[in-house]
Amino acid sequence: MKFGILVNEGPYNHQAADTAYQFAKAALEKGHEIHRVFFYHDGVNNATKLTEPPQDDRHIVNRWSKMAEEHGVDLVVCVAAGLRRGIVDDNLAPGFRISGLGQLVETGIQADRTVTFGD
Amino acid sequence: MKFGILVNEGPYNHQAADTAYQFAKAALEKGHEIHRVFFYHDGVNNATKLTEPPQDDRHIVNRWSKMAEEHGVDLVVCVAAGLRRGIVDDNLAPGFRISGLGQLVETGIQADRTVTFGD
Amino acid sequence: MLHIVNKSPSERNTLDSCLRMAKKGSTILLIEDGVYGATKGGVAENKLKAAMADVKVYALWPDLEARGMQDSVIDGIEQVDYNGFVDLVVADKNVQSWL
Amino acid sequence: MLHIVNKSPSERNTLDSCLRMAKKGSTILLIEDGVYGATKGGVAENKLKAAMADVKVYALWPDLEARGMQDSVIDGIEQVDYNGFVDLVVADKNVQSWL
Amino acid sequence: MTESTGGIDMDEDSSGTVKKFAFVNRKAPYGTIYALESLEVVLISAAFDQDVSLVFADDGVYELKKGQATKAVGMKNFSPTYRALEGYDIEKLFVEKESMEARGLTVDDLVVPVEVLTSEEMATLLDEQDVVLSF
Amino acid sequence: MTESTGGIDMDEDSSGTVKKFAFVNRKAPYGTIYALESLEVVLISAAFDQDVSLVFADDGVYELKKGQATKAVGMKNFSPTYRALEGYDIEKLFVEKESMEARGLTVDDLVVPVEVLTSEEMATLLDEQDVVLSF
Repeated sequence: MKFGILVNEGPYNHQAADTAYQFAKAALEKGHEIHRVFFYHDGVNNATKLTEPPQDDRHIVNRWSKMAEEHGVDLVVCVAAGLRRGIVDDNLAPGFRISGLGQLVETGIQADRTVTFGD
Repeated sequence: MKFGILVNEGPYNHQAADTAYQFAKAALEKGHEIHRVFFYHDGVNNATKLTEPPQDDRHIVNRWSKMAEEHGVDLVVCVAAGLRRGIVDDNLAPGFRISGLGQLVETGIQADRTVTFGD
Repeated sequence: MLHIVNKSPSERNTLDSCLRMAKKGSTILLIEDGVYGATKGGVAENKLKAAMADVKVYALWPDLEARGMQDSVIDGIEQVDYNGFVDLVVADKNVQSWL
Repeated sequence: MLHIVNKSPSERNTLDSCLRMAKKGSTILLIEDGVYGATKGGVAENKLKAAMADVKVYALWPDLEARGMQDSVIDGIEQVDYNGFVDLVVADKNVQSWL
Repeated sequence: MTESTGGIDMDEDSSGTVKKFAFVNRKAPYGTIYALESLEVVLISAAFDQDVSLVFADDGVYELKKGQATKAVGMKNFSPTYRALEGYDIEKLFVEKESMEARGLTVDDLVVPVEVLTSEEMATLLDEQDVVLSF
Repeated sequence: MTESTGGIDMDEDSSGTVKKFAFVNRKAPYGTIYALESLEVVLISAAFDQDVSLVFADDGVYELKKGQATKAVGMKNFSPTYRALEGYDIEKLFVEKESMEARGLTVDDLVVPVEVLTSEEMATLLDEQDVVLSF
């Protein structure tokens, strides 16, 4: 099955970013496809390459980047939400791309299920 | 009177960043002193210079920078919370500085009142 | 003590907790989505009216106006702007935000 | 339909709203702070038990375990892990997160 | 709503598909940005010719309250945009009766005409959707 | 709690002042970071020799629940840190009785010894503080 995932909160502050990742990981391991992960609202903060969590903690940004690299998952940051919050090409982590909100609607159309994670 | 202000949420997503600014502005206009504005949790996201809100909207980051410039207000971003969220020297807006959590406790001691804005 | 409540009483338990742990004689300021608690017909109307025997309640009018609730404020709740907010913080010896 | 609730019933109104607008025969999955709703002695115990006549309730055990609530789950609530979460999304024709 | 929303991309074979989309609004305006950014998605969705419904429940009903004036808080008043939705052919706006009444509001308090549904009718509406996005 | 907290700065004349600080915890752990980052401030405050109290009310009581095991969610279990507070001379931990009971919990369910206060006693405690920081 083809999943779309919407992430509405930033890393560390809300568990939404963690749950979305664990869900996506489980879906891939079960052989499903992730059509796209779309980052909206504070969710765009998942995409900053400047993040340096404590060494004994998970690295939420790098986890997404690795998932993009290993599974070709399309990680899309909303351009408008990103501009409001200072997520732009300059600080974008590998594997993420910036695009418009149309990409979210398009995922809703293309994916068999679109699951939202937020606050 | 000397105020300390704690800001716990990022710009645009929660009104806390707006209310904190309006409170600080009113306090200064009434002749009070702001000992420090401390940015914690997602509040550190108030300090990114990469923010570009829509032209017809307020620029929350620049407002803080201007307040620091015009009134010498000390804007301190928590280093640990900032590292978790990708707010570091590279993307720090003018007027902000990065320091430790001790600066928050110290403000609590020094200020006559410490007011928290958050979610 | 000044208690600041910024959450809608129909979304969260914040106002309830504040009312439960506010000492008699303290002051409550409703701001942001908390101002819905100050409105007639809202879910908190009766409990706030009852509490007003023991505490003094204010609401931030810029937030009431933003939400179009300026004409629905419960009688006896005083409205302040940001200057009044600052004055309330000065007036009490300490302040707590119910986050 | 699969309804996902991620908020504590003692903090927010989310579970109440979900129960009010969930069609008979639907499935509810409690995740994150929402798992407190699945616990004995919690504020939602009675209303959830009542709702279980009409809806099937699941809870994510990684979240129960993180919070130390794994031994307090209400009888009849089934526990799933992230794989089970994926299966639940697949099983129903649509899904809604009650944010 | 003047901001850039990026290129609208209708690639793959999405142009022919029509799905039922519901945007569920349960948060008050201004306290958080969800109401505003939800509206931005709704406006974009109009370009995709989908079957779009907007649902207002819980504090989301407050988004539609008449008389919003944001000058003093220094924020942008986005409530007029709800009136512009009709021009985008987005005409299905549903308000949950129980939520509206619990807040002491009636349809006369709202900036746009809406259809009022009971919780039970709302349950049926939501159950019929293909995609439900919550804000 | 191994992370960098930056230099502790006791400049100006703060070294002689002792204020009553209360850290009020009202949120559940893991769903949001507030509980963890609150604890980080508490640890730092120990260096300033202030009169520190920790208050747990509403879902904040859940922060102290025994048996937390975070391997499956992939997060760090910070509940053992509450047991380390005593080593920092932070010994005043207060739990609101009404909040604890509403959640079906007793002091035996908690990782550390606490003093249980009624809402009314908590009101008095809070009222006596100089600085109240809420998380």
